[in-house]
Amino acid sequence: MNDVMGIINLSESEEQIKDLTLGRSLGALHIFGRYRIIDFQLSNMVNSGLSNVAIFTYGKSHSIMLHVGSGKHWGLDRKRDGLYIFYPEVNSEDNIRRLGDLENYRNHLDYLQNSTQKYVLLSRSYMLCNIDYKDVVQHHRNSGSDVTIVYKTIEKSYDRFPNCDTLSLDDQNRVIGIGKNLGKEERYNVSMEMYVMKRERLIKIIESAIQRGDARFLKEAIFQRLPELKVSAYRFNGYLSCIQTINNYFETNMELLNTQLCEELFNKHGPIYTKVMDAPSTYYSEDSYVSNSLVANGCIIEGKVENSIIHRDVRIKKGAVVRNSILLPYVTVSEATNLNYVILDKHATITPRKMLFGDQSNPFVIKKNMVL
Amino acid sequence: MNDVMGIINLSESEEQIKDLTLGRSLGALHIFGRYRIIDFQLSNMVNSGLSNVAIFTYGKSHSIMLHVGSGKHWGLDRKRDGLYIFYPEVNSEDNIRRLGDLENYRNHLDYLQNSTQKYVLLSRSYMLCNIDYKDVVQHHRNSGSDVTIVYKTIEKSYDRFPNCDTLSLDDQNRVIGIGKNLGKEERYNVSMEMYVMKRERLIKIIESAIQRGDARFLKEAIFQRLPELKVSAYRFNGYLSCIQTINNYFETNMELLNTQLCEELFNKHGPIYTKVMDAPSTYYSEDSYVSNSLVANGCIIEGKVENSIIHRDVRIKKGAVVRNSILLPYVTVSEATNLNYVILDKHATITPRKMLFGDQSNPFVIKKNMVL
Amino acid sequence: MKMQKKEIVAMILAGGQGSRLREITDKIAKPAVPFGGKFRIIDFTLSNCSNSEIDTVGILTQYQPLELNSHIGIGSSWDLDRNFGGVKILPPYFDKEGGRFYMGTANAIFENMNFIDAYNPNYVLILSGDHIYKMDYQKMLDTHKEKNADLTISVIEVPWDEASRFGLLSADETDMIYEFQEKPDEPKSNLASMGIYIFSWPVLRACLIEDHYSEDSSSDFGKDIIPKMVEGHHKVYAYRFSGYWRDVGTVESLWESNMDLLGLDNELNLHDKSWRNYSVNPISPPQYISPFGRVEGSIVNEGCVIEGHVIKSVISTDVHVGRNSVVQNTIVMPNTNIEDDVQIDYAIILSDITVKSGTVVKGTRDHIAVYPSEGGENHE
Amino acid sequence: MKMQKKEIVAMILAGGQGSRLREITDKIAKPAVPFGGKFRIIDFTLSNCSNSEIDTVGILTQYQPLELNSHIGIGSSWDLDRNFGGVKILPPYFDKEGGRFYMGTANAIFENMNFIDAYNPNYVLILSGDHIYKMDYQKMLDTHKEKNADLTISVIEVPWDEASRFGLLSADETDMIYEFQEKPDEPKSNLASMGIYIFSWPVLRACLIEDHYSEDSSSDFGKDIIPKMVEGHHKVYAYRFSGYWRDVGTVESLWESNMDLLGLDNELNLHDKSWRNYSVNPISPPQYISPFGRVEGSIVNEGCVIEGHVIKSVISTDVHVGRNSVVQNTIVMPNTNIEDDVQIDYAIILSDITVKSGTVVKGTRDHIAVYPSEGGENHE
Repeated sequence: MNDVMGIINLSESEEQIKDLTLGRSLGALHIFGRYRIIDFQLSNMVNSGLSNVAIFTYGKSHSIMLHVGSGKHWGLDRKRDGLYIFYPEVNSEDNIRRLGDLENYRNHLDYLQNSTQKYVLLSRSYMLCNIDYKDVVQHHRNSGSDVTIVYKTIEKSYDRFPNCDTLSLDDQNRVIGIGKNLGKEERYNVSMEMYVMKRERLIKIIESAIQRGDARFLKEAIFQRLPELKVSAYRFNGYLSCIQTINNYFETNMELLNTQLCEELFNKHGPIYTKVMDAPSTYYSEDSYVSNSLVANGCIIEGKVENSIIHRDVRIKKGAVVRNSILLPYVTVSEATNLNYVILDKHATITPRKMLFGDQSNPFVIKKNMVL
Repeated sequence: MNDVMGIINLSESEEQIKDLTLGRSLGALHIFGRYRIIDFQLSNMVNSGLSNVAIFTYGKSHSIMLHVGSGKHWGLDRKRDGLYIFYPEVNSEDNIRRLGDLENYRNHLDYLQNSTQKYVLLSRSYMLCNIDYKDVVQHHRNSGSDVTIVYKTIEKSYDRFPNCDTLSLDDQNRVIGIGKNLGKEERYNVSMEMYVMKRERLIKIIESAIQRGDARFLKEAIFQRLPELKVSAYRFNGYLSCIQTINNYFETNMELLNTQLCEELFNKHGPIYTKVMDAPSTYYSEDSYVSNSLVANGCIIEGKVENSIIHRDVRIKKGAVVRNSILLPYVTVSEATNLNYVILDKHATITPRKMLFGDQSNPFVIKKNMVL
Repeated sequence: MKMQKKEIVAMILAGGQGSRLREITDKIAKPAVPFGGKFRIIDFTLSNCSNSEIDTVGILTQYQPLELNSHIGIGSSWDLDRNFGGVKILPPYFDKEGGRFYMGTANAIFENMNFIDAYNPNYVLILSGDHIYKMDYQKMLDTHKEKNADLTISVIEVPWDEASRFGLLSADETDMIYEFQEKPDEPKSNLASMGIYIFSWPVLRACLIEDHYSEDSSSDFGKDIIPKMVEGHHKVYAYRFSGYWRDVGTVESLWESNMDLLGLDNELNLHDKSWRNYSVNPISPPQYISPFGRVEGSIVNEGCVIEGHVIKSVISTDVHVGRNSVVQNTIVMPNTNIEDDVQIDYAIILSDITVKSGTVVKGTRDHIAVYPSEGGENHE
Repeated sequence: MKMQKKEIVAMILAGGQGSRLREITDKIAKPAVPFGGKFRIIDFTLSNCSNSEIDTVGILTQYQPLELNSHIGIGSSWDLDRNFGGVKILPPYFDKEGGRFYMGTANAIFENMNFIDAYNPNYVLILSGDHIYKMDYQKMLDTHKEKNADLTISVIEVPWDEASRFGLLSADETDMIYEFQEKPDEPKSNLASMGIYIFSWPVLRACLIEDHYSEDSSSDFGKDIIPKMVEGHHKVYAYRFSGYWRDVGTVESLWESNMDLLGLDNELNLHDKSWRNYSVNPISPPQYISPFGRVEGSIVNEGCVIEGHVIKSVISTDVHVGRNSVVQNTIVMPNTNIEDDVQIDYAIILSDITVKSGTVVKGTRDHIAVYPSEGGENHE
């Protein structure tokens, strides 16, 4: 796989999850107790043998840089290739929305030109899965296609992939149309927004789109060239979740309380790496009661925790009750509080004797650093 | 010195050197055959024992990031502290000129607040010297001042520090006024734009300037508070050059052909570290003639070179004559060319039989990637 | 090119066989024994070095210790992956006559003089690899410099009735040491040496060479070098330390020291973010407590799945506790699978094993069971 | 936590004493001998590994080689500073009876089976630490896999009249090897083994164990393991290499191989940016050629100051050549100061010395002078 380079494109729509992406990009959002969303794509790429990986950021990139750093934790701190983080020349989100992500690719075209790999694998951070890209690339090579798009066939559950791209396929698994999921179909093929093509092809698509000015987003440019290209589809059958809304973020976390899914997502084609934080083991006091929960290291738990995801360095004091909730790092929950269906962002503090009840279909989000 | 943190502020005026800073920030400009300008400040800080160093960038920051990376080559890839690179939220140079650098400090105030060091050392990249900050900080501690500014007393030679800040001192070496060098004085104290103060003091200055809105640049804010503060001056007596104009860049390079200055700048208080590039030794053919020149590794020299600075991986072919010139990395000079007082930027190529003559007081700059 | 140097180099004596740790040290060196859920014993000393900004550390071992080697790696877990300096494991020196073992603690340093000289240090810090404590060695070095000492020994007050188990120091009001007794029957002091020494390197270097050529020496710091320096005209000072400090040389002391972590206000306070205790971080998901699981007064590390009942215990990385199993007053070492219906009390369960369903392991407070043990007397 | 593994592990045999290199290897191990201005001999093999994306490398040495140790450091110069994998120096193994030397090349691998097993590899690549060449081992591995071989040996065609100095292989049209002759008087083939082997690890592992318990074996790859595999029913294939390849075992071959670099079209082409030869980069300013200096047909490295006349020579890092000195047909090793008025021809000047003003060192093409030499016969 040393002839494949990877690109993680972070120009993701954050409209429906923006309460959790105020000071960070979506890729840097905490998930499952000890990870960030981008860890999954980085690990998938590294586990598939890629050693040249670029992250194209769009605003709030400091959060990504602090987390990913030199790529050391993913084994990407290399002399040749390794990890690259690219910033748009103009770093404000608004401008990106106006200019599209093509501008960022154009500004860093020399990186694509100077890379030595034959193929490029494009992906997003928010399509969460444990995938073996070796198999995807092999499929691409065998198919003789210009572009391969990874998809998953979904039955019902519109809510889990709202507004995602959908693929229409012919009986040869060739892509004949790309649409949007509006929830009108019982069964549809959701695009996982992972594209494999030759590096030269990608450069041509970017150059021609900029030349003609017919697209602002790379995805748009690819879709417009659908008639000219042979585009085939690769079917993925594993666990997939798209973290694009608060509800999906919440449901996905809760789903992982299923140990089988846990095993698949954290191990199937290789382990998920993350930045290590050197927190000590978690302490459960004699008065604590914890059930059906994922708990990260560094916590001190004296209260009651049920069906919850507890991130690193959280403190839950005596008499507190936390149910069906997600607590991000450094959260403090004081004595005699009662939380249900709540998402507490980093460093939030709940003072004693508070009751916060959200709803399963609409969890209550407490923003970063808030003291309530 | 583990109670001192360092900040390198790259909001430097590039107006008079802009032909060499088109795709890079001034700190990333190549100098002396194998260095970049920022190497000197980074090495000074590391050699003085600082282990928490931040670089505040302003546009074209990719060049800095590619060069500095995780800070590994300066021993700054640490778990605690280490190297931080900060980008302004809006990354265009124009906006910086309008908004000033205070905005960038404000956006990253939490970094200053969360650092644990008692003192902060502010500096620029373009004030080139080999300085022992241990002595500066000791002087600051002993003086009981709020702020210490490093200066050098200059006799004549206005041209070498045009428009630089100048300090008026009383007989106790206390700063009583700060002005601009307009070349009207025979002898003046040029500010090296290195400031030492308590971290808390810096945070207060930033906060109050933003609160009052009375300054756009940090330097401005400090100067405005001169009456309220005890500001003393530390006199530096070593070699100093300010790389703010093409002419100064040229003269400074040429000055280093003096081996004594070379020894001082590269070794006096510790070695100058840079990113290593793994170029092999330079080959001098039997027909080559090289005299009074600094040559980096990776070159193949078959022509004649006099009084010149040759950077890494340069190729000078048979019959080429290069005099009084600076060749940046990957430059190719073809057969039977004749160059005098020329600066060739990275990847420039001179085709056979060209003659390019600049003037000592106005060297001819050939831009990056140009083929002439 | 100027010669680079380091102000101080730390040398960790980690060669003890640890035979009083019974089966625990059968396959791993004592410094590599798991501790406190996510650490190994040597992590405390290495983290102290890292947090004290001492970045050049030699670890002196007797064997080529595979597990210790792979634990240390290139030292990046402790921020000790440096090109000049960093952490290095130093097995006994080979010369043209073949290898040889270190004779005593001082001999181990003598044999590695080249390693130390390569950094041209002013000071050498001698440490032991099997103590559990947090200490800022820079402060000790500051005292050493202030007093212009030749040797500074870190000391701790111990109860008088335990004093005779230690090397004891008598110091005057300036903390200058005038007498040293190695495990005396009748203690004259209750200031115990913690086995932490800062020497000025030129002084130690000279003493080591002298010791090497003296015939009746056992080349040990406690028995030879230090008493000689105290008796001679060297400036030897005490540096008083107070706080948590334990030697975990026996199964029972290892067990107790682990149990000391089970409390909110334990003296070691591993949750202190300004003094992180570093170790190799596992690549494992968070711990999962199932609907059947129950954890009380215990610490649990990443990668664990708890479906049984855990009481007053220390559960290391990647341990599984099955349904209806009860684990109490016990240390479970990493990557061990405790199946359903297992009963464990007052025990240390070794790493990488499966405890079969139905197993009962019972120790007592005074005799902690080690499982599996060679004799097999502890389980039915 | 899943067991991590590596597809291939490289083992570099770097234990040779190098006595034919005379005084050059008095103080440094052969793999650490400077080469080509900025390299050391072992850099070529390590760079080959790094450029072939083989990131797990063991270096087998006989002594605890200080200079090699400090050259390798944590391996970051070759991008081999990895937490899982990376480069590791493996001195002979210590067990409870003390240390022992490796018996033969195969025994050295046998003794380090634990190291290899820890990575659970499919293949093991055996290399020599004292050859100068550039080679993509991945291509050799591809061939090994395609042919489903047990052992693949890299071979190079040598002139028939030199063939008897090598281990020679006879192969059929499919490159299957049917005969192996170790340095025969009457060569039947001119395909010489380059001492580069890829073994399928389970096969080699079995062979090593068998060899260990056979009494009449000298435990050497060339003498025992390979002939036995060729004779037995193992699939042994040749992999044909063409290009620059030199064994630098003698002073003269070391000298010649250095001189091979002095030309624009030398086969080794170190200026190739797609295959960088890595080494530790010195922290030194660029080279300076003074107005009195003159350099012809030579290579010069960073940190040098040339005030004299350098002709057809290789000048390593941080060398000073004084005024009126003439250095020709010579290798000057790092950090050496050649004062004014020195005459040197056909010589190798060792590192870290001063060549006093007025010194004359003269060798010949057939007998390269080494300075300083113990006999002192080479200089006046």
